[in-house]
Amino acid sequence: MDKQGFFGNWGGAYIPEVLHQTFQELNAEFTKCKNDPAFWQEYVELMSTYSCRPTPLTHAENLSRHFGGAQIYIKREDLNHTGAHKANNVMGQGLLVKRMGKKRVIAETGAGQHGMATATMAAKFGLACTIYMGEEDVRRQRPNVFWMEKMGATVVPVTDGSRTLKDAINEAFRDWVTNVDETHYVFGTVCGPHPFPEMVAWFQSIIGLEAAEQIIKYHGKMPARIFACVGGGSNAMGIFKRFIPEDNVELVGVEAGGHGIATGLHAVRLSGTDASPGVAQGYKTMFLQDSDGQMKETHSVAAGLDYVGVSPILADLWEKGRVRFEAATDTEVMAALDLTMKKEGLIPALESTHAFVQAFKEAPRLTPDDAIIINMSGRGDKDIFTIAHAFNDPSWKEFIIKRGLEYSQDK
Amino acid sequence: MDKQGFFGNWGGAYIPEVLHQTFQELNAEFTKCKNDPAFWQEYVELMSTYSCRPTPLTHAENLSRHFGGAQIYIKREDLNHTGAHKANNVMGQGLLVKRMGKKRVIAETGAGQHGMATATMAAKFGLACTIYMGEEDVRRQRPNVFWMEKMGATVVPVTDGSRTLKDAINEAFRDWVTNVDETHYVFGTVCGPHPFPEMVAWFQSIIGLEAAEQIIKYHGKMPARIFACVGGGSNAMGIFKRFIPEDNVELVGVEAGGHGIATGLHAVRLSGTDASPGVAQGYKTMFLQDSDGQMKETHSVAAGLDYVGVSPILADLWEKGRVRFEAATDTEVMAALDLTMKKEGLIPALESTHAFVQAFKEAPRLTPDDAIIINMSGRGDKDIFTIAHAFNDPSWKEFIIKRGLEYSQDK
Amino acid sequence: MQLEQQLRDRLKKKDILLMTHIVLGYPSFDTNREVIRQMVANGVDCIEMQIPFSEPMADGPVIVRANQEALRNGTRVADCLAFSAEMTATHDIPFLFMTYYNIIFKYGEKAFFAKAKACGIKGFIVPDLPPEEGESFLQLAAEYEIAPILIFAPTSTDERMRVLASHGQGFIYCVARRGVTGVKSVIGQDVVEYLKRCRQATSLPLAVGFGIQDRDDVSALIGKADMAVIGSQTIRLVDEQGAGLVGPFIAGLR
Amino acid sequence: MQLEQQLRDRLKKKDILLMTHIVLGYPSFDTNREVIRQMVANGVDCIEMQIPFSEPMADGPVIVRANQEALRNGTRVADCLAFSAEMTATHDIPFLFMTYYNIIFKYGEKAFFAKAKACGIKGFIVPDLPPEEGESFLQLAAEYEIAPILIFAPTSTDERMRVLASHGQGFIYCVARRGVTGVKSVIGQDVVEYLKRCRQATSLPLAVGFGIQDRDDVSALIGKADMAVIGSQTIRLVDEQGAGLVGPFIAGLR
Ligand SMILES: Cc1ncc(COP(=O)(O)O)c(C=O)c1O
Ligand SMILES: Cc1ncc(COP(=O)(O)O)c(C=O)c1O
Repeated sequence: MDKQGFFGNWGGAYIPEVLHQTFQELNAEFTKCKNDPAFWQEYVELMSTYSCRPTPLTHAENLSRHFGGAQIYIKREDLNHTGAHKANNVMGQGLLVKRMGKKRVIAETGAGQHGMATATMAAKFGLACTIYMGEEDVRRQRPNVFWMEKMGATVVPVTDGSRTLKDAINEAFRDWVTNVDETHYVFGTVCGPHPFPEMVAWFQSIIGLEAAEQIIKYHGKMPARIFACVGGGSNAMGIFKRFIPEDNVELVGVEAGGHGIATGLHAVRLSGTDASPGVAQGYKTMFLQDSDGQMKETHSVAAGLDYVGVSPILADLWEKGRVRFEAATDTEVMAALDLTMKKEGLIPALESTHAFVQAFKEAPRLTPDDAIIINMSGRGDKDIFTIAHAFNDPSWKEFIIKRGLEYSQDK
Repeated sequence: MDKQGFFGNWGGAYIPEVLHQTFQELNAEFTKCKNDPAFWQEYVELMSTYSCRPTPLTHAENLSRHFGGAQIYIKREDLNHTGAHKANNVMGQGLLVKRMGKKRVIAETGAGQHGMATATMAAKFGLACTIYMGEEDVRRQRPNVFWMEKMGATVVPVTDGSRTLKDAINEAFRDWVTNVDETHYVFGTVCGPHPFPEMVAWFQSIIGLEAAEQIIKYHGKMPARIFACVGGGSNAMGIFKRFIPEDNVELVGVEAGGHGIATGLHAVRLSGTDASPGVAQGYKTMFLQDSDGQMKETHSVAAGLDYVGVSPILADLWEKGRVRFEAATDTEVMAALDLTMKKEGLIPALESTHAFVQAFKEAPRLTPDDAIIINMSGRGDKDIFTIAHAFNDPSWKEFIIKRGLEYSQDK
Repeated sequence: MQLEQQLRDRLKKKDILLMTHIVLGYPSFDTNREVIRQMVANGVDCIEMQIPFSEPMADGPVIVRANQEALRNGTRVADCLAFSAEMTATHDIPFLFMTYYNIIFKYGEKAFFAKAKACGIKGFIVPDLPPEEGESFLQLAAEYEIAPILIFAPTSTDERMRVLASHGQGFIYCVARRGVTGVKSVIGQDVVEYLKRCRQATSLPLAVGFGIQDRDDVSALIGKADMAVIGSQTIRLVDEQGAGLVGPFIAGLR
Repeated sequence: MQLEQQLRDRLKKKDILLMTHIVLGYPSFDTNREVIRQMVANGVDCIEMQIPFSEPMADGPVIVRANQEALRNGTRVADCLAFSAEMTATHDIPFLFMTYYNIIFKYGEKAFFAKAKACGIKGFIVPDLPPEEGESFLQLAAEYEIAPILIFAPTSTDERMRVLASHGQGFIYCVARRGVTGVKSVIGQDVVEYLKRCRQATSLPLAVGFGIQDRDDVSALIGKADMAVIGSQTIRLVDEQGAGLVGPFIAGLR
């Protein structure tokens, strides 16, 4: 029996039989690409002409001064086309789809970022595109839905289950088993059945490859620590991968603490004790589930972190002690966002801000000779509805009320 | 008498006496910077670590194929930090402000992009910041206001005159004459009194410098034509400047045709016959004014093009026949935006889309051996309220109505 | 061999067998009890009882909703096990568990097999557990003599079918088409060809499921397969017209 | 020399002169007429009449609004010229035009000077026209003997003041502080020092404006300047209490 696709105890490909053949083909194509330097070069070329890779590594001088400890560097995945690291994975899979000759892509999306990125890639590559998005997330991220539709994608609100990311994944799988011949499922994070975790990590590893060169150039040596938020784990794996063999670089994944671990309203898989090993959505990892194995509802102010599972690769690195996991609460996130906007003129996505929270906690305990890198996985201006809401901004509310009234009267 | 600051018949510095001294200092400092290669290097370094310069030049293969004429290349200023070319000018002036030791910046803003960029720069450089924005534009671009405030800037809605960009400029000047000692006015476009046109053009010229290298690399020769939208003219001058000595490169500026030139509801200064020479806002150019010299109201779906004046440098290049001017109507803009999203997965700002309209008209008449460059001055996702509105999107409206009701009930 | 033998015995008397599907705890165990009673009374040969799971990835809307409702009603795995013991004690037909792998994994594979055995369960259908990931599962199945029902899909190659068949017992569940449960399948020439391929790949009985909804569907399968699987359709029936009509519906299928 | 001489003649009888400001067409020419009548009757020495402009960049809120309203009421440049001819014919004090450069530029500089001359206007105040940009303007001013009133600001260096003075005629308009019209200025030590610098830079009479609002302000300027300029304050007065109170207000300033 082929035990491929496992990272330690985690991973695998727990897929319905109807997908077996397509996974065979996907594995074969991916393996070919992985072993073909020309493919990686084509990928880098695409990312540097269509998106803006290499993304900068910004020295956050004000924040560094403010905390008086480590030099804080920020890896600017927010400057990618479509506003987040999701573009890396999606464009990479797009190239794969072209090679496999498929004509249609589907994707799940939580925050809407992966959906946006996939719809964008589909437009660019001339593919039909359907995006599954939990109804709850459609509500939270309406602007992204608008753009996806404008880009020609069909957005399907998923009304099953908790109506968030995991349910969108289930629904995407249902589409896939139905339309398997023509369709590729562009999985959005380093989760799901093999080869997705490995493939997504590979495409995202461009982040860390660049960051390693950049930090050496600017700081003269490897960073002491790297912080990344962890939803599925793709931006974290993206920046961590290159540094895993660097023993002195501490890798810190930050999960969504939501209302606080004690409240149960969170998405803490690896930094708490609420999760346990399980198999769902095609792979084995630590899931937030009850004693029967039923998945729990999760909570985060950041839709993109609001997920029950976590990358099997990260579960393995966690188990082996190579990556440390922490959690940031919604409240801490809003405070760190505020500080980052005011001090550096940067608007991290709510997801990304989780990494900032933990970095801010640890920076003061390091010295100015140490560098830390925060992966700013995306930009926050997509989150205007969530952020303005979370800040309880009165003029925003007034603006929306007024617009709403205008639209009601038009009817 | 010193006739500095004139471009042919246009330009000058028609400023209140109270500003004389500060302009002397500004001119002196700017001249020093201009002649100091280290300053430009510092600027390029800043833009490549904080924003993401060089921005890519994207080959729009689908659009090229669609129109079957010239190879269409798109200069991706949308990938700048804060989402538009405005960042170039603002960060450059920020460096100047640091050198002059001023502690506060002010700016006018139309679309909100320049305000966003200035608020961002102020946060990064630790400066106090006040942004003047026409009340009408505040209404159109609320999300930008929210972010500017979050970045620590004070946004002042201007209720005078037509409550758009020109009135915001007047109000900014009023602030400046009041607080001249500590304050620098970060002018947002290649207009206003000398040295602003020259200075802004200089900072923005980074666009064309990059584009020239890139087009040679990808296309092997100079482009046949370059298209840029023209509000004040900064993104146009930015991409044009490098190509002015290249006789075979045709430069095309595209103005806001609004509801159509015949309707009078437009912002057509150089591509129509409605404008005449005048002096206002500190400089001499072609203004949309009545026979008494009173400025007219302008109209465009794109707030950033909705302006009565135009760069004196462009007025000169127009008069000399070096730059051709055209206009795009609101309706043409929405159609070109739709096509660009669907074909390339790019969302140009409404301002930028004007350049796409004209390029689309001309591309079919050129050959695949010709390249054209469209300057995509900014990204459109900031314009969600305007764009979703202009597309009359029903689910967007429903979403806003629902949100509005929720907020009303909270009260 | 137990399950396969039971089915073969029944096949001596009928030209095609019927397997039905229920979701445990939906809409209630009481209704499950009544529905099963009617099914058995009207000649159903085998029943797959789905232990509800929160992520029913391979199911269509009807069964997805049934899973969700069952869980919302508080259905626990322990309840399902107890109920299954009652059913196997009451009715003399083979009962299977259908569920997703996490239910078994989380319970503990070995413990689950032991418990299912004690409950009189004859086989397991686990749509998200391909043999590659089921090494210990298949071993325990052999040990506890509970048939692991493997699945053929129209996308399975001949070679793949042979691999699957080598691990399967009891019967092979042939998915009639690409897709999820609940959408009507048309038993056309392509399905016939597919079932021929299935037949060639294994000597195990062939059950055909996914979208078998009426008498026409069932009779179309006679001679091409051994068992027709009625899934979403009875759930729909109970939803819309109550448990009382299940008996006549089943009686009318053959 | 004409304007300067007129002022010097008046300065023989008064320790400080008063210049007032009105915006033409605001709230109406009829009100302008009445206000000017009262101003002259109560001893105002000179009146600057602002031709409204859509972009009054150097003005504060009161005058900005007056400019806008005047334009909204349909005030045209031709109306302002006609009205000014009427005023100079009616009242025996010097009248000036205050406006922004575009009004003159658009009319045609030469034509404007000729017309203003014909209307009996004695000087022009153009806040956005520094001498560097006013070459032809200054030449025409000399030609038509209309005094170009140049402006000193607290930010002007001594050297700059001398340059400005060399181009000015009639008097120098000393802006009391940084900022726009309409905000009260405190005539403190810094203003006194500033006016000393102004005095040293020119032999022309000095007018002080921007925020001179009451009798105290005016008397504080006696001996330090030659003329106090009352700008926004009378507009405010007319807005709030009508034209009737302008006379007593002016009378009470000295
Ligand atoms: C900006 C951003 N960061 C992070 C995430 C979390 O995903 P991952 O953990 O795979 O990076 C998302 C998911 O949508 C996202 O949009
Ligand atoms: C994206 C974008 N493009 C163009 C413009 C027009 O300005 P300019 O003509 O100075 O480039 C603006 C102004 O706000 C803008 O935001």
